[in-house]
Amino acid sequence: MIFDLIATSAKLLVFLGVFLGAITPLMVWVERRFSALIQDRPGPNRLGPLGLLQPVADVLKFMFKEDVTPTSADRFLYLLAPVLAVLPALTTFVFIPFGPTVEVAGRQVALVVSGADAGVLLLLAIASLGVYSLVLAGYASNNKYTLLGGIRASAQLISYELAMTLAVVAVLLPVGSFHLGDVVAYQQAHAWNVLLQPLGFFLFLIAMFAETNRLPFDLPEAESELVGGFHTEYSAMRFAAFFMSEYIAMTTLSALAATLYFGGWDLFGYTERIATALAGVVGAEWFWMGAVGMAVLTTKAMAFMLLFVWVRWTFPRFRYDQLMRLGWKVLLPLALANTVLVAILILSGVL
Amino acid sequence: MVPVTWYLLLAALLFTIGTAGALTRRNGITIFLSIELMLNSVNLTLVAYSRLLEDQTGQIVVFFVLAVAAAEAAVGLALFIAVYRHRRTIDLNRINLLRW
Amino acid sequence: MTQYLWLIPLLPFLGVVVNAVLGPRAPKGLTTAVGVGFPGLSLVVALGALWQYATQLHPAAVEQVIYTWVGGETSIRVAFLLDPLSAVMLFVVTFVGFWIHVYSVGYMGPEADHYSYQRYFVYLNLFMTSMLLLVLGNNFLVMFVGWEGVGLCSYLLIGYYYDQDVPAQAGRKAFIVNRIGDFAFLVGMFALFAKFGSLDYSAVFGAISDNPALVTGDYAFGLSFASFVTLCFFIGATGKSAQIPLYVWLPDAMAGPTPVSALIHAATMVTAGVYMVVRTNVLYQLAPGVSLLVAGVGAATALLAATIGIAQNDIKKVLAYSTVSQLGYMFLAAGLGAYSAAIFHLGTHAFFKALLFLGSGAVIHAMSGEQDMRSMGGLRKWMPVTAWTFGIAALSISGIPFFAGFFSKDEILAAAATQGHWVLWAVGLFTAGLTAFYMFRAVFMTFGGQFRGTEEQKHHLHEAPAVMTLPLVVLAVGAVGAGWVGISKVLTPGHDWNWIHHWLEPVIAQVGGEAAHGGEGAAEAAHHLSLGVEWSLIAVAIVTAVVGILVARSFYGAGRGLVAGEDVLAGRLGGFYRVLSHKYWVDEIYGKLVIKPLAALSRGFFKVVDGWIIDGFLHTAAFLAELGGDLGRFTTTGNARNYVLYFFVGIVILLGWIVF
Amino acid sequence: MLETAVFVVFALLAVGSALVVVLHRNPVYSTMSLVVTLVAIAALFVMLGAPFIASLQVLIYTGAIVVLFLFVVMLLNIGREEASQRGLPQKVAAGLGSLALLGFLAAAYLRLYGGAAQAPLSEDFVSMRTLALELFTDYLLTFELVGLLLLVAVIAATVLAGKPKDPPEPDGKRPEEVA
Repeated sequence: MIFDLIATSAKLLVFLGVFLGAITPLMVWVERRFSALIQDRPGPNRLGPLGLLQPVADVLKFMFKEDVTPTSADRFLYLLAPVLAVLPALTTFVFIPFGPTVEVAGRQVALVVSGADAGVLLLLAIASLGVYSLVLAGYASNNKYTLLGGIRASAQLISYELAMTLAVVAVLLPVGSFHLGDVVAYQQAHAWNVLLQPLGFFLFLIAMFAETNRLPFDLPEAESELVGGFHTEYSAMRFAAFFMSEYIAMTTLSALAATLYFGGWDLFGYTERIATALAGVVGAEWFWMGAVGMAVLTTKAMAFMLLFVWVRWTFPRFRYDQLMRLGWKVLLPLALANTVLVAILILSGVL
Repeated sequence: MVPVTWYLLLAALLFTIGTAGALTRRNGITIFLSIELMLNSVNLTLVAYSRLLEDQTGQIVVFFVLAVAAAEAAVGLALFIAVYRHRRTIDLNRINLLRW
Repeated sequence: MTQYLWLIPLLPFLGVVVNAVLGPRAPKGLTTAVGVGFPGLSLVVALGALWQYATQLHPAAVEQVIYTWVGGETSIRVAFLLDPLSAVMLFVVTFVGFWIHVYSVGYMGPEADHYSYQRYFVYLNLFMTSMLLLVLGNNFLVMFVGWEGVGLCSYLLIGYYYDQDVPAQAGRKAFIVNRIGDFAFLVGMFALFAKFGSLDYSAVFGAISDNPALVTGDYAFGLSFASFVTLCFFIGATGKSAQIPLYVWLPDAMAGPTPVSALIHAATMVTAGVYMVVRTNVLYQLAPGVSLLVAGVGAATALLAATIGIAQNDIKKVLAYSTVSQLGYMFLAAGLGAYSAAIFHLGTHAFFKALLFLGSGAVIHAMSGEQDMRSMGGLRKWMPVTAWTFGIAALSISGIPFFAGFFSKDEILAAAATQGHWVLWAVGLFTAGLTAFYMFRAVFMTFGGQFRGTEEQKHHLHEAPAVMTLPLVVLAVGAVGAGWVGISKVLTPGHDWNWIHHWLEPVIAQVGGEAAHGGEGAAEAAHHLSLGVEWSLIAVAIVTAVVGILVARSFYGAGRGLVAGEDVLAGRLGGFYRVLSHKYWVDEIYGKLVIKPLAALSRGFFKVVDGWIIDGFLHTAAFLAELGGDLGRFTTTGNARNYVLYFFVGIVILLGWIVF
Repeated sequence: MLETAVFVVFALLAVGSALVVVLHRNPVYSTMSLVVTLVAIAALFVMLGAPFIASLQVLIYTGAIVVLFLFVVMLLNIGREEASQRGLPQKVAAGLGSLALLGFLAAAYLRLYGGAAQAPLSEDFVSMRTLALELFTDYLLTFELVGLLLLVAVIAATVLAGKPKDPPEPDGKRPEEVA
């Protein structure tokens, strides 16, 4: 009981530390530098080496800015929205494993925060709650741009959730379990799902962009049309909350993508070997297992982040109707076809 | 170990609240929400029973209830939109042409 | 071909369907082709089947089950039966029917607009179908279906000119009068079914022949079962075959087109009653009382109709009453147990009576619609074929030797005489004389002497087209030859050329010792009368006929200077003529005694039962409903929440009731 | 003990938010609190050994259906429902009826399962595998039918909410004047 509590909280801390403490700020930096690179300009390079401390400055800036609440806004909901934004973002990654089951002080410990039976399902479920923050923010601000942004957000997120969920289902079919750990194990045994289900991966990728309101799907916050979209009225930490939650969501989804399609923490079986090797030098095996696994996972996730940024600064924005048409008339049928295809392959013994 | 009866009672309470809302409110959406509430209390009852009888059939029924609820929500809301287009209101006291 | 038996009724029905589907827009030629072609095919099939059947050494009855109507051990099947009796009927119906179809093309062609032309053939084909069902059915139910079918067609065709009042009325009369008979028929059928649990001829008659006691026991109203059933059937027969008291519809039925009168009201349908009686002869043989009644009614009808016939001036009416009287003959025969004779006469009659009608049709055609013989005359000059064929038919019906009618009529009289029913014999004889008289009255009035019609009628006079004369000739041949299949033994000492008699023997098997008479019995008895007596009887019959003809000639013969619109007979008979020409006022009497009271009764029912009681209930109910609505509508506020509330309260109450 | 506490917490959460759903005049608040209720009930599902149903509840209900509600609320921009004394008898009858219903149900339950002791959760009962097996064998037809129903619903919704060929000119009247 107590041990489990400790273990769980430890794993939680690791995740929070890595994702919140390291990746998200890093991402902000990467986004700026990379975009600068693409646009052939230096980008932030003063603060710290290569401007690495820029995120810190940003955070400070957010902290000390004035926190404005529109008078006509619906105060309660206005305050609630950012919180709702952060919560799902922070909770979803607990289902993502960052290592195999290891032995700690004679106990078996799975290197995943939550071993819930319905793993991925719950992940998707909680992620789907993210939409409320946007909608509420849009509504509570009592501003036509924000409202439009909110409406767009709700429509968009629901539409692309379908494609995404179906893609995930297609992955889970051959695995036969909702545990992402089993998904990783399956890929260890066979091959990365990106090879087994390229179409599924493609769908998931697109849906991922849409779910995180990233270009080319950032219509809820299309500055050229809706000023700032749903968070037009927000400022200071509240805005930061939206800002962060977006990046956290990105990281989580990237990690999820890596886990579903790129073997997660596994590196063609080298993860364990490296870990044992290191354990041979110093420290406990379970520690290294976790560390290396996390490293591999984050590396893969980072790759996705770069993709995010790259795409953002490369592609133009969709028109709203195009977005809807793509979601309902292209992705959804494709996702269904993909699922059926996978099912057939399984029945025919190929997968 | 919480006795299942509590769940049942809770469900009954929620159902009652839902009914009261559906019967008293005038805003179509709110009434709809109350109905959803009733549906959920029923779900809770079903799951509680499946727990009590150690039979997963109850859960399966809930599964179907969810699907049906989705369909019902889609059609119902579409209806509200259609009504709103014509009457510029979804206040049930104002949508009362169905009478002698 | 016997295996194609089912095709025989089906083909005309196809004609019905095709013509009905093609509708009046189809070209006239096509309608004709279909309407005549299918009965033609049916005739071909029938002849084929008959040939194969007749040429067998020992013809075994062919039964063919189409499908099972009512399952179970008391099964009723739609099945066809080809045995000697139905064979004869089949031949008559298909053969005469076909030629009358041919004739119709010429007769209906000019006068009918295309719609009614097509309608006519649909009806006529439908009649063929029903009639064939009637004669071919192997059980009483199928027979009844045909029975009702022909009734319907008869109604439709009598009321063919439905836009005129008289035909419509006549049609209704025929239909309603027939209902009475049909009702009795039904009762008889139910009785049979109740007793034997089957309606198949084979089953019923088989059971009876095995154990006659089964039906001779007392059954109801002091009648034996056999008597009861046969009585019912006979009442049915009187309806269909126009016997006293239900003959009144047939004369009126002449309102239909003449070919219809020929086919339905002379040759085939009206003989259905006779067919039925003969078909059930097994029962009749066991019900001597009823048989005697049949004979009596037959004789009476024959006499009555003949007497009326002599005073009719409408050529078709004459033929109609002659038909009634001839049918009387058949029943007389059947009643006397000379079933083969009855069928024999039925066959010959079908030929010469159809021929007569068709001839009259040709005449009416030539006279452009005129039917009153008093304004005809001398038509022989213009339409020889018609005249000759008509004459042949007349000779045949009058019973002049070597013509068909002679042999069949002689059989009947012989049957009467041999059984010592001298009264019946006398009546038959007298009727024969009357027949000869009125037939030749018609012949002379129509074809002899000078033309008494108007000038422009005279101008129009013409021989009928070939399509009409051909059937006349064909039937004329039949009217002569049809008799030769049944030459009485008496005429050919030492030989027995009475083919029809032996042909029918299997159907008219002897039942029970108590039923002494029967076709066979008649022949047996004939030998008990000395040959001399036999010959003298025949001679007497011939003389009677000749006398009748001569009398007719003396009244209406050439150079008697007949005047249009007058009947010399009127002067001679005086008051009695009026009685006859008014048909003994039978219709009026019926009107007074039956129709008036019935109408009054129904009017009463309409007023009291329908108007007060039934409508009262209805109105009360309606009022209550309205009241409820008036009160209840206040609950429909139009506010959905209120409705839900009612619903909810109901649920709560129910729940409370369940829980506590 | 802990379980009881958890139950009480979620139960209170559910009831409280349900009351908000029914009582709050602003449909947005009602919708949001419905979300809370649904999540709380989902948690109760987990406690009852139905994790699958629980996640479905969150995924479908809160994730899709209620979002749809919110979407419509915003689309139609429905304001607060103004208080009115109309239909007071309706309110009274509804209240009494509801209370009666609650009473009946409570009585029935207590009478039936007052002292019913249930067995501890069995692994097999909780497992999704058995559930899925049952769902796709015994209830396959029902499953398919529900799918069909959803399809029909989608079509119906698009037809109903879709823009009419010639949009009826919204009469300038204010809702008060209509009807």
